[in-house]
Order: sequence, then structure tokens, then C-alpha cells
Amino acid sequence: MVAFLQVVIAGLVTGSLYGLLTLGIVLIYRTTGVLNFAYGAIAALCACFMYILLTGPRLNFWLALFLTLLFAPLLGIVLERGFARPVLHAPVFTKAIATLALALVLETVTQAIWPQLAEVQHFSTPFEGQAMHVGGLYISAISIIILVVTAALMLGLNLFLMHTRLGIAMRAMSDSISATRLMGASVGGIFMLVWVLSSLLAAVCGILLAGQSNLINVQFMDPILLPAFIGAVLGGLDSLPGALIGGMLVGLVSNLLAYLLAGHMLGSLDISNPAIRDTLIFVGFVIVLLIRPQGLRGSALLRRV
Amino acid sequence: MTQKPAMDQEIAPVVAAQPEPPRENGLIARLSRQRGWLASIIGLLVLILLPTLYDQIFGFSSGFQLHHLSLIGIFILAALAQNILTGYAAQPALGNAAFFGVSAYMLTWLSSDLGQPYWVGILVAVLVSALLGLVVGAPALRISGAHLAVATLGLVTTVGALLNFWDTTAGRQNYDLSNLPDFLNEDHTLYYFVFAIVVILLFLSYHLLHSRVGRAWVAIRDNETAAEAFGINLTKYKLQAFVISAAMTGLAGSLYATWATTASSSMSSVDQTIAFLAMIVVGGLGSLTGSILGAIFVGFLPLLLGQLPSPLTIGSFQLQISTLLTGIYGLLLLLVLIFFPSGLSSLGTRVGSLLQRNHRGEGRE
Amino acid sequence: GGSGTNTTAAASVPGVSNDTITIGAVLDTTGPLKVICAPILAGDQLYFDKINAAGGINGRKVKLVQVSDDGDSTKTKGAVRQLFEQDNAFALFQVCGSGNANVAESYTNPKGIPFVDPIGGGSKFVDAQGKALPWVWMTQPNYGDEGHVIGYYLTSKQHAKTVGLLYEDDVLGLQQKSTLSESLQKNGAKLTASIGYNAAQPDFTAAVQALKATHPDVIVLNGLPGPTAKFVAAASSQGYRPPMGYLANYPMADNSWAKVLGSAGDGTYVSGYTSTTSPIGQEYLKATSGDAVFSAYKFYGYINSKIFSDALSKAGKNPTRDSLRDALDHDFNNYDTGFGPSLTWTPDKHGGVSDFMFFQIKQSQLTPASDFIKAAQVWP
Amino acid sequence: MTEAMQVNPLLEIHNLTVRFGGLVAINELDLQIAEGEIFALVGPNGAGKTTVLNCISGLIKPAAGDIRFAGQELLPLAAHKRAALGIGRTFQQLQLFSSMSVLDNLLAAQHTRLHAGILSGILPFGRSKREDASARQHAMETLTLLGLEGYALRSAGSLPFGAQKLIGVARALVLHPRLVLLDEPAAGVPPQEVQELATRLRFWQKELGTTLLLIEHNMRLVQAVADRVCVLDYGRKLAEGEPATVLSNPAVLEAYLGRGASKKAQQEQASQGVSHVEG
Amino acid sequence: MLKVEQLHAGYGSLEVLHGISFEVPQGAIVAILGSNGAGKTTLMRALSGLIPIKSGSVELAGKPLGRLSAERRLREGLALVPEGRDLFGSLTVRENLLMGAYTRHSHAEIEHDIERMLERFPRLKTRLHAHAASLSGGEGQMLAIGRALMSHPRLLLLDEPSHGLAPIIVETVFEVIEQLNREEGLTIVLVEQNAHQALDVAHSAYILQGGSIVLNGEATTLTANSAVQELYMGG
Ligand SMILES: Nc1ncnc2c1ncn2[C@@H]1O[C@H](COP(=O)(O)OP(=O)(O)OP(=O)(O)O)[C@@H](O)[C@H]1O
Ligand SMILES: Nc1ncnc2c1ncn2[C@@H]1O[C@H](COP(=O)(O)OP(=O)(O)OP(=O)(O)O)[C@@H](O)[C@H]1O
Ligand SMILES: [Mg+2]
Ligand SMILES: [Mg+2]
Repeated sequence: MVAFLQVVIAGLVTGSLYGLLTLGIVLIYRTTGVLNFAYGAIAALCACFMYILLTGPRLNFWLALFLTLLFAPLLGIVLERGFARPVLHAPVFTKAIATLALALVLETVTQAIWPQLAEVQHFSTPFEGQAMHVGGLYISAISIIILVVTAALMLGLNLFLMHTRLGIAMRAMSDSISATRLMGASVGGIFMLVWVLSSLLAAVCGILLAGQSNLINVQFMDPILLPAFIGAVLGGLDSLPGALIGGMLVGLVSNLLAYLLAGHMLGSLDISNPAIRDTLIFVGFVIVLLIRPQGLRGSALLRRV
Repeated sequence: MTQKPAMDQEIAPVVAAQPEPPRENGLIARLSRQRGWLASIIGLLVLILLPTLYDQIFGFSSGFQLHHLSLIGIFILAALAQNILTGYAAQPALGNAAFFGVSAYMLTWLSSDLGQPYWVGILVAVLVSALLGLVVGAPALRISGAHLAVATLGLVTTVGALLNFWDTTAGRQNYDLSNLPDFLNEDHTLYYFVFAIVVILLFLSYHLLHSRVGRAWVAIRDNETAAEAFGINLTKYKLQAFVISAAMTGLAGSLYATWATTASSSMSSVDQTIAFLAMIVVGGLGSLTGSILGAIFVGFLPLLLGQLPSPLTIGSFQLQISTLLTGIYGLLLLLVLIFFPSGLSSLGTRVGSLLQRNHRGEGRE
Repeated sequence: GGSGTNTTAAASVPGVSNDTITIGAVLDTTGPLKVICAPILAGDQLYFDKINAAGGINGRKVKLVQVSDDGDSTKTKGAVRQLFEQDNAFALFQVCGSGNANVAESYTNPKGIPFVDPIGGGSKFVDAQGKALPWVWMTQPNYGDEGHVIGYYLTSKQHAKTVGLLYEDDVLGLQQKSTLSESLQKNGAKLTASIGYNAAQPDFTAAVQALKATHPDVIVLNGLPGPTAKFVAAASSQGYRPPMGYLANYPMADNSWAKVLGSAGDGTYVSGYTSTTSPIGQEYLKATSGDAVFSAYKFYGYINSKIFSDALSKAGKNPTRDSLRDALDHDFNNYDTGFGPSLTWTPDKHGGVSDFMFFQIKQSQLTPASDFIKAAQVWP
Repeated sequence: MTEAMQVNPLLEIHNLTVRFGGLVAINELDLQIAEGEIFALVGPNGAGKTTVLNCISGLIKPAAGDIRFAGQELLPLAAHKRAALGIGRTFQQLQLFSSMSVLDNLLAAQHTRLHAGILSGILPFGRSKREDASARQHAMETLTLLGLEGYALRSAGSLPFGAQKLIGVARALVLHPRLVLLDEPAAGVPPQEVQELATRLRFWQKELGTTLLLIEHNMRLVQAVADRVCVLDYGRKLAEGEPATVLSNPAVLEAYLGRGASKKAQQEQASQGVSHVEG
Repeated sequence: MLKVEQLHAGYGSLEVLHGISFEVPQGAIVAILGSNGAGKTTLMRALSGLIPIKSGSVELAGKPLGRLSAERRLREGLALVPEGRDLFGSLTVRENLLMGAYTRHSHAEIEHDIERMLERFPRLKTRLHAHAASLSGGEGQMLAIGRALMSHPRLLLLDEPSHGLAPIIVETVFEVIEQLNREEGLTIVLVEQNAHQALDVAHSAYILQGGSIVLNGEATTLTANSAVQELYMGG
């Protein structure tokens, strides 16, 4: 039972990391209609930057964190100027591919600047080894931080997007750029803000993930990108709470499946095999989508004639 | 030539994506139609003579170079298949790599493990792919947009994992394709074989895309509601696009296994998907020429980049170019997308529409 | 292209000109195996640069041409063909990945091209009778042998009774799983649970809990540095550590891995087959004193380049593929590889080393914990 | 006209109700349109006119009611099958196939008349090409009849709005359907062309026996061509009958036309005598 | 208020406007008439900054707009009701109106204006929390007009404001136009197919043909012009 609960908690924590990663993805999707496949690379770059601050000049953790949270928006600005704006008017599909190309470039650049990060490195935080014991449960401090930060960011961001002038303008942009400009909203400015915000989110997510596993390298975000996307779609790509719920669901289900299937055979088939587990999750995902094509919390696209 | 990457150009000029060859019998129309024929015939001649030319130019390495050319041919098929599905029928489906992998495994299994003749293998592989296309296409009718993209990407990794699982349980480290007919082991004949298929499929696709079926796809792409109101069965035509695309990708996958003489689960991977997408986006969505140009770009670039010296020594500074190649590749891809947002093929269209404008009346007035 | 004309003196030997020998390598520097192959390539380059600076081999500089196949075995054949049909290489030195090496072999063997050091713990390269393929020479040990030695070491030296296994879910992992299990059984211990993982797996909590539930004395970690480190981190973030700790197989025999684990890794055993106490080990350490961390992969590249260079120099003033084969078949008898153990190749036996030693992580440093153990002795 | 309707109603709408969430867009509506008549549906914005069209062509599933076309139940039929029965339409917001040329728009609209599938489509000769040739000719004829032949090779999306509106009409007519649904065809069309449009619609009705269901806010067009008018308000029928009668109905003036407009219309009629276009 | 000189503009390499010059005095209502494809919409787009100007100059109250972006032009007081409405479909009606007031800051005033707008177009009131994408054609047009007015412009460009509106609402719209012009001195440039009504409210008018101005004058003179009647008023 304790083991089961332990797996559930871990599933929720991993799931909120998916959800957190997704927040930034949904933010960009809602304002530009583009799935940003470079998002993992951005998160990784920021986390790597922090790692370098921690190990190179050996800065204090909090100072390094602060500097990284300054670095992330700058990176956002650079990417918006150098990448997003030039492809702004390309077809959506082309933009999505461009983000894939961007991911390749970012990973390579990161690796070229900090070659040691091609290999896995230890990422230490002040919370390492700290934990709370509840009954037989062992809940690490970083898990709690992850849950709290994710919930807070989701709430804050949702309020911002639904109720502030800028938030509304961000959503307006995805409907029509030209009309947004006709309203006197600076599309360039908003666009930059979107990138700044989502880079910040990416940085937070990257740091938390690195802090959770105490590991980091250039590509450490890659494995969580696809499950995060799946979570986002499951929850509904146009809804921030949906993205979080979807992410948590994916995290939870994959952990529980791994735990429950461990050591079981179906005839001669080893069903505890990761491939089988991933297949089961995928099939479940598709079934949910077939029942609710817009995702659990998403709203169906309305197109009137 | 390049579109200024500025935000102040909002209302983009509308250019016909794929101008239907003018069918009236004006002199210009006849000439341009003949130009098309002429270009086709010249192209065909070049394709036929290329191996001989290669032998002259490359000497002892011409076999290898031709072998690589065959790869480009296989890529053209895969790009064409993706373009039919994505560029014409407008399905943002990223699942083609799954068909690519499955058909390669199918062929290898039938041929190496079951000892079936190659032709039987390839036929079954294509049929299985088409069937899978049907199975994947059916849910895709309900799921759309970015949701479809993510779901199909999930399909690719899932199928890749399952193929890998099969390899593991069967205890093999790589899956060699044996029992190939002799002529497929020979670079020249392999080249002719692949390009015969490419030319035939390009020819058939061209006609299909300019027929009632192709128009229905483009109509669906432009406006689903209107298409439906004019009697186009969305279900049927989307499914047809899925099945055709899957079958064609399956053929490409089988040929790829033939080319590599091995099948690997990496054929159904995100990287493979990216390669297919890069081809059609670089070449041009909804353009046959685009599929060709994109396949050439994606096929030749790694070979060219591989020629960069590594490590590159500048003074005392050493740069391991070989570990940076993916990034350089990504950068070039980005540059193409920035400067040709609608693909390399738009270069031709832009020039073409400039030429044609002079000959056409503007509206009524 | 057209480089087929630069062989004048050595007449028709491909890749050998008056002043250069071109050798080819297929190392994935762009794909999933980049983490392993890039340092190996760096080690290769370090050694050949040294040799070339000293005048080369028998007066010829060594030119190493490397092509990446993205770690994808369907691209290996094209890569090998490029080496021999465009870049006109003399011999093939290193192909990374077991499956990839098999593909390369199917090209080189029929053509009589020497192929030294297929990298991957699973390839056997023997014919139906168990006789070595004529043109492939291995230096690396294989996972199966290692499984036997690990089982032996855990039971007879560490006195473990129950063992859990985390393994990378592929052919090599399964191979080690079965030999480890055999060896444990033979020595009166038991494999309580084995959990496969997949390289892209983001969360190892379930694996930790499933293994923990079977109360193993020790957990064997098989696979690659990243995921195994993730597993250890996940276990420690749930307050779990097996009573006797962990034992990792040889891809983890690198100080960078020990560093990655941080304090959670202290006391962990790691199996390995290289030793820096050998003369070449010392030479390597001196040459790389500027490196931030010791890289076992780079060292591996360095050592193998030395073996290959030795073979080339033994192949004579005017080397041919046949003379290289003769040298490899006959001149490597109890040859001290610098790995530590010795290597013996005969015309019928082209296998790699099969001796392993164990290290223990102490303050993030691998420190020797045992002597070399010969696989043949523990598993006849 | 009224007799004809009783004898042979081509389109019968019975008890039609459409809801969007809490909004009742159409409320128990009954309509009957006779074969060969031009029937105008007018009413305030948001009255539910477009919704009626969408129900007929199958883009919306009503909550209740039934629709019969030439005696056949329409509602169980999928949207794409209804076109094949001979129902064509235009859209209020154009909905052209904008990347296609105008000619191709008209070819795509003939989908149900052609038969070539994949197998004949891939061949450079044979049925598909023969069909296409005739479809092309047909399309050019339709464009010529509407005076739009000059646009044939232009890409539809780049045309001025008014022209696109007319292309939409051509696309709806190209199949010579029995029933054509027109959603504000005159909006955005300059006045002098509205007059022409009226003539052409009349021609179509007279020469080809086409039945037209017309939604329009342009009262000139309605008065010029409609045989009967129905005024919708909040999803209910407000008035129905001959244009002259209905459009002077005080309730209609109140809810839809506005006092000023009616005054102006009367003045105009007095000064210029807008003619009822006949053929 | 607005001064346009030798304006050339178009799409890509296609030039649509071939040197247009006209002036709109402060507080005037100016109508632009022309047949399909004359370039009216293109002119509106060029004035509001949606497409770049190739050459020529545009001045708003003496200030050259030159290469100013659309958003800057709005901040200068120039608003456009675009052809085709261009609403924010995934936003509610209310949010669309709020977007119209994007550059304004007083919460209370904005709320007050929204109230007024809903009084003018009661139909919108019932749809206030519906997504704009669900609106009927006419409802959408009302929203587009309301949205543009929310910014309190000095110069309002209207591209076929009566499009898709019921006659009674067209009346309202023209009343509102006249009222704003009269009471708040709003300057208006009006593109209309409905030449009768346009000339009714306009002080002067320009007639555009093939991208050039072919005729201009007082509204009353043009109304009496037989050619204009023939061509733009449906005889
Ligand atoms: N899909 C939908 N979701 C929600 N409401 C809708 C939807 N479609 C239509 N409506 C509402 O139903 C009502 C009727 O709309 P409809 O488009 O039929 O009006 P209409 O009579 O055509 O008006 P107009 O003359 O302005 O075009 C409107 O209030 C509209 O907002
Ligand atoms: N996005 C575009 N790309 C290319 N050409 C365009 C584009 N928009 C308009 N045009 C062309 O510009 C010319 C002028 O069009 P415009 O829309 O300005 O006319 P208009 O006077 O507004 O007509 P309407 O009364 O129909 O609205 C037309 O020939 C049209 O084909
Ligand atoms: Mg309507
Ligand atoms: Mg216009």
C-alpha cells in the first residue's frame, strides 16, 4: 500500500512537471497556433545555464536561480527576434517544423558552449536529501516544491490570460493578427511577452526537473517532451487547467501501469516491458481523444458559415 | 526573392498555390503546356543517362554515389506520400514513419524469415501499410489539427517501440534483409528500379492530383464546410488520402530496407518523421516539385555536411564539427524556412506567375 | 571523389599512399550514441595526432576519416560504403553499436577489408562452427561474459543472496540478464526481480518500488550512464537503497558517472575492464591532464588506436590488407592492450578481452576494489 | 404561385427547432417552397435565416422537426449526400476554395456530377479526362451566363469581395441544381450589378426551372425577384406572402425595415418605379 | 484631418492604387465609391497601415503617418472597421469590445461605453458572452463597428459598414455615424456599396475606378450626376 501511494505521489509529481512544461506550450499555442517543439530545448538551455553558474563560478544556489530567471526572458527575447518573428507569416505547419529545427540548433549551441553537458552531470540543490516522512511515505522536499509551484503558476497564468487586458490580447492574436494590430495592441510587444513568459516557464520547469532527478545534460528534457504534449492534448490544448490535468493524468497512469505490470507475463509476453506499457498508454490516449476530440477540458473549434 | 521578415506586411498577397495548367487553347497556354512536356522528356533523358554520366565523373566511387541517388529517389516517394496527405488533403498527420518502419519489417520478415520471394514480400508490405493507413485514418477523421499531429507522433514512437520489442524478443541486433533479387544488389540496376517507380508514381500522382479526387482534396483543404456542401464526402476522401499515402510510404519503406539491406526500428522514429516533414516543408506544401526538391535537400545535405573537416582547427582552438552537424543542419533548415516560407518550389511559381501576369487580362473591367 | 589516384608507390593498395594511410571509422557523433562515440573519437584523434606528430607509422601519416551513421543501423552501410568507395579507406577501425557493426561486417568481410574493434558488447562474429570470421577483430568484452563475472563476484566475494536487476530493454540487456541469472543460480543465490527500462523513460519510481518490493541485497544496474543514474536518484528521493548498494556494469566505469550520482552513489561497485595503472594508462592521463574529468570512453578510443597502430606498423613497410590481417592474426599473442588484461588473436579466434575487475565509488571516484577476474575461470 | 405550391412543394420544412445552448435560434418553423418559385427569407440580424439554410444543407442538426426535399427526408442524410439530390448553395461569408482558380472552384463544385475515382484519376487519358473536359466546358458556360468568364483563371482568394460573392453564386448554380440556397448574394455587390443579378436569377428560374431560396437584406433585390417572402424574427415566422404585402406590413416595418427605410422606399418607388423584373 | 498625396499601394508586386490624392477636412464625412475591384478596400488597408505604402504620403492632422504600423496609427486616433469584419472568433462579444478599448485605461469609462454600445445594438446584449465566431453575419458586423468605436478614434474608416445588416440596423448605423460626427466631431471616411445612403450622410465623395480617383465633389452634386446615378446607385 505504501509502495502504491509512493508511486501515486511520484506520478503526480512527474505529471505536474509535464503539466508545467505544457503551460508554456499552451501559452504559445493559444497565441500563435503553433506547437512549439523547441520548448524542451529552451528549458534545457536555461537549466544548463544554471548548472554552469552553480559549477563554474560556484554561485550560491539562490543567486544562480535568480540569474537564470533573468537569463530566461532574455533568451525569450532573442528567440522571438531572431526566430519567431522572421517566420511569423509562414504557414502554421511550416512554423511547427521551424521549431523542430530550432530545437536542433539550440541543443547544438548549448553543447558547443558547454561540452561537458553532452554527458549527464550532477545537478545539486539545497533540497537534496531533504524529505518529509508521513506514515511510511517518503515525500522529498523537491516534490512538494514542484506541486506547489506548478499549481501557483497555473492559477496565476490562467487569471492573467482570462482576465487582464494583455491576456485577452494574447488570445486575440491567435484569431487575427491584423485585427489585433487594428486595436492598437503592439503585436510585436505581445509576441515578445509570450516568448518571455514561456521561456520563464520553461526555465522553471527545467530547473525543477533537474532538481528532482539531480541530473542534467543537454538533452535531459527530450524524454518528457512527448508525454507532455500528449498530456496537453489530452487535457485540451487551448486550456491551461486542462493542460495541467492532462499532464498529471499521463504521469499518474504511466507510473501506475509500470508498477502494476511489473513482473507480470501474459503467456509468453512480458507485459511489464516498457514498449507494452507505452503502447497501452497510447491506446488509452487515442480512445479518450476519440470520445472527446477536443481533449478533456478543451473547447471544440467553432467555425460558422 | 526573399520575403522581408517584417511585421508590417500583414495582408499577404494571395498567390494560387498550385495553378492549374491553363487549358484554353491560346498560344501561350499551348506553349506552356508544351514546355511541360519538353521538361519532362529532358528530365527523363537525364535520369536515364545519369548513371553513365556518374561513371564518367566519379570513376570508382560512382557506385556509391548512385546508391545515394537511389536513396534520394526513395525519399521522393516518401515526401510525395506525405505531401499528398499533408499538403493536399491538409491532414497534419505525422504518422507516416510508422508505415515506413512497419513495411520494412514486413518485407524483411517475409523475405528473410519466411523465405518468401522478394516480390511477394514487397506486395504484402505495401498492402499491410495501406491497411494500417485505413486503421489510422479512421480515428483521424474525428481528431484534427494539433491534436492529430501529437496523436500520430505518438503512433510513430509506439510503433517504433513495438518493432524494437520484436527485435529484442527475437534476439536480433539488426534485421538483415536477405534473399534480394540480384539486380537489387547492383547499384546501377537498383537506381533504374527505384527511379522507374519514382517516375511512374510521380506521373500517376500528377494526374490524380489534377483529377476529381485531387480537386476534392484541395477543396477539403481550403474549406471543409463548403466541400461538404458541394457533395464531397469528407470521410471517404480523407481516408483515401490516408490509405494512398500509407501505401506509398510503405513502398518507400520497403525500398529503403532494400537499399540498406536491413530494417531497423529507427525507421519509425520522431527523427524519421522530422525528415519527412522537413522534405515537404522545405520543398513546398502542396507541390509535386516541392516533394522532389525537398527530398534532394534533405537527402544530400548530410552528405555535404559530412565533408566538413572535423576537428576543425583554428589556431589552437579545435572544434569537433562532427558533433555539431545536427545543429548546422537545423540552422540551414531554418534559413530555408525563413527565406522561403512556402518552400523552394515557390521560387518557380514566383517566377512563373511573373511571366504569366503579362499575358493575362486583369479581372473584367 | 576521384581520390583513387593518390596511391603511387604502394601501387594498388587502396588508402595507402606514399605518405598517408587512410582509415575509416563509423562513429555516431550526431545521434543517440553520441555520448559514447564522440569521446571515443576524441581519444582516437588524440592518439593519431600523437603518432603523426612523431612521424607516423613507417613514414606514413594516419588519416582517420570518420562518418556518422546517426546510430541508425540502416545508415551504416551507406556510411561504410562512403568510407571505402568515396574516401578510399584502407581498413575499417571502429563501428559503434552492435547491430551497426554487424551491418558493416556484412560489407567488409566479403570484400576482404580488415575491420578492427566493432564497438558493442553483443557481437560475436563467428561462423556456424564457432570459428572467427576472417576479417573482423574484436577488442571489447561482451555483456554475456560480464554477466557471469558479476554473478560470481556478487556471490563469492560480496556474499549476496538475493539480487535485483535493472536492465536496458534490448538484446544486450537480455543477454546479461540470462547469464547473470545462470551464474547466480550456480552460486546458490537468486535473481529476485528484473525490470527492463527504455532509454527515454522519464520516471523510474515504479521500477524502484517494484524492485524494492522483492527485498534484494543488491541491485545490478545494466545499461547506459544516464538512465541508471536516474534510477539511483529516484530511489534515493524515495529514501530507498538496497542493503548492499548497487553494482553497475562496464558502461558506467567512468568517473563522470560517479560524479553524477553524487552522494547517493557512494559505495556502489562498478565492473570495468580498463585500468589506468598500465603504462599506456599513465601516458593517457598525462596527455589529458587538461581534461575536466577522466573519460573512460576517450581512454577506450586512445587504447584501441594504439592497438590498431601497432597492428599497422606490424603489417610492414608496404602494408596491404593481407599483411595487416597476418599481423593481426599472428602478432597479438598475450598482447598487453593497456586495458590491463591481455589480448590474444589467432586465425580462429578474434574475440576481445574477457577479464573484468571491480571498482568501488568512494567520494565520487572509482577506486579499484578487486583484481581482474577471467570470465573463462568463473564460467568454463 | 400559391396553387403550384399546394400541388407540388419542393421543399417542406416542418416544425423545425434549433437550439444553441440556451439560445433558441429557430422555433417550430414551418415553410413550404414550391418547385420553380423564388422564395425570399428576410428578417432582422440573428433571426435564424442562415441557420435554416444550414439545416437544409446539413451543416447543423436541428433539435426537432423535419425537412423534406422532393418528398425525401433530408435530415437522416449526411451533408454531402444532399448536394447530390440537387441542392446548391452560397454562403454568407463566401467560403470559396480560395487557393483554387475560379474555374477549379466550379470544377470542384461539380463533384457529384462526375464519377472518376482514384483508378481512373491516375490515368492521363480515359474517363477522368473526358469528364473533366466536359465539366470545364460546363463551368465556362455558367461563368459566361453570369458574365464572370473574365475571372476564370484568377485565384479565387485574391478577387475583390464583390466578385467573390458572384463567384459563389456561379459555384452554386454550376450543377443546375433543383434548389439553390442563396445567403445574401447581393451583400457587397455594387447596385448596378444587383440589378443584373436580379435579371440573371430570374433567367435561371424561368429557363431552367430552378427553385431559389434567397436570404437578402437588399430589399431592391427581394422586390425585384421574389415570388413570395417570409419574414423571420427570433426564429419564428412573422409574416409570409407576396413581397408588396409583406414588406408593408407594420410589424415587419417595426421589426425589420425601420420607418425611415420604408419611407425612402416608397419615395423611390414613386419617383423611379422599380420594376418587377420578369425574365 | 487626413491628407493623402500620390498614394501608390498594392499586394506584393501587384500595384492596385495608382497615385491617389484626396483630403478629408476635420469633422467631415467623406464617402468613397467605386465598383468591385476599384481598390476601395486596398485604400482602407493602406490608410490604416495593414499594407505598406509603396510611395506617396499620408498625413493625419498634419502628422505624416509614413511607415507607422497599424497599432501606432490607432494610437494616433485612426480606427478601421475592416472588410470581412475580422473579429476575434474565440473571444466573447464582450472581450471583443474590450479589445476595441485596448489603448484606453479608465475602467469605468470603458464599462460605460460598452453599455452604450449594447444600447445601440441590443442584439449584441443577448449575445454578450457568446464567442464571436458564433455570431450571425449581421451581429458580427455590429460588433465590428462597435469594437472600432470603442477606441474613441479621431478618424474612423468604415469599409462597407452596412454589409449584411438588416435595413433597420443600417439606419441605426448611419444615425450613429451622423450623431458621432455631429456631436463629437468625429471625422469619417466611408466606403459603401449603398451609394444612396452614403451620399445621404456624406458631405463630399470620391469615386474610385481602377485604382485612381476619377470624380469627386460635394455629395449633393454627385447625387445629381447622372453618370454616378447610372453606375453607383443602380440607375
Ligand atoms: N454555432 C452557433 N453557436 C451559438 N450560437 C449560434 C450558432 N450559430 C448561430 N448562432 C446564433 O443563432 C442566431 C441565429 O443566427 P443566424 O446566423 O441564423 O442569423 P441570421 O438570421 O442569418 O442573421 P444575419 O442576417 O445577421 O446573418 C444568432 O443569434 C447567432 O448568434
Ligand atoms: N490579398 C490580395 N492579394 C492580391 N490581390 C488582391 C488582394 N486583395 C485584393 N486584391 C486585388 O486588388 C484589387 C482591388 O481590390 P479591392 O479589394 O481593394 O477592391 P474593392 O474596391 O474593395 O472591391 P469590393 O467592392 O468588391 O470590395 C482587385 O483586383 C483584387 O483582385
Ligand atoms: Mg445570416
Ligand atoms: Mg472592398
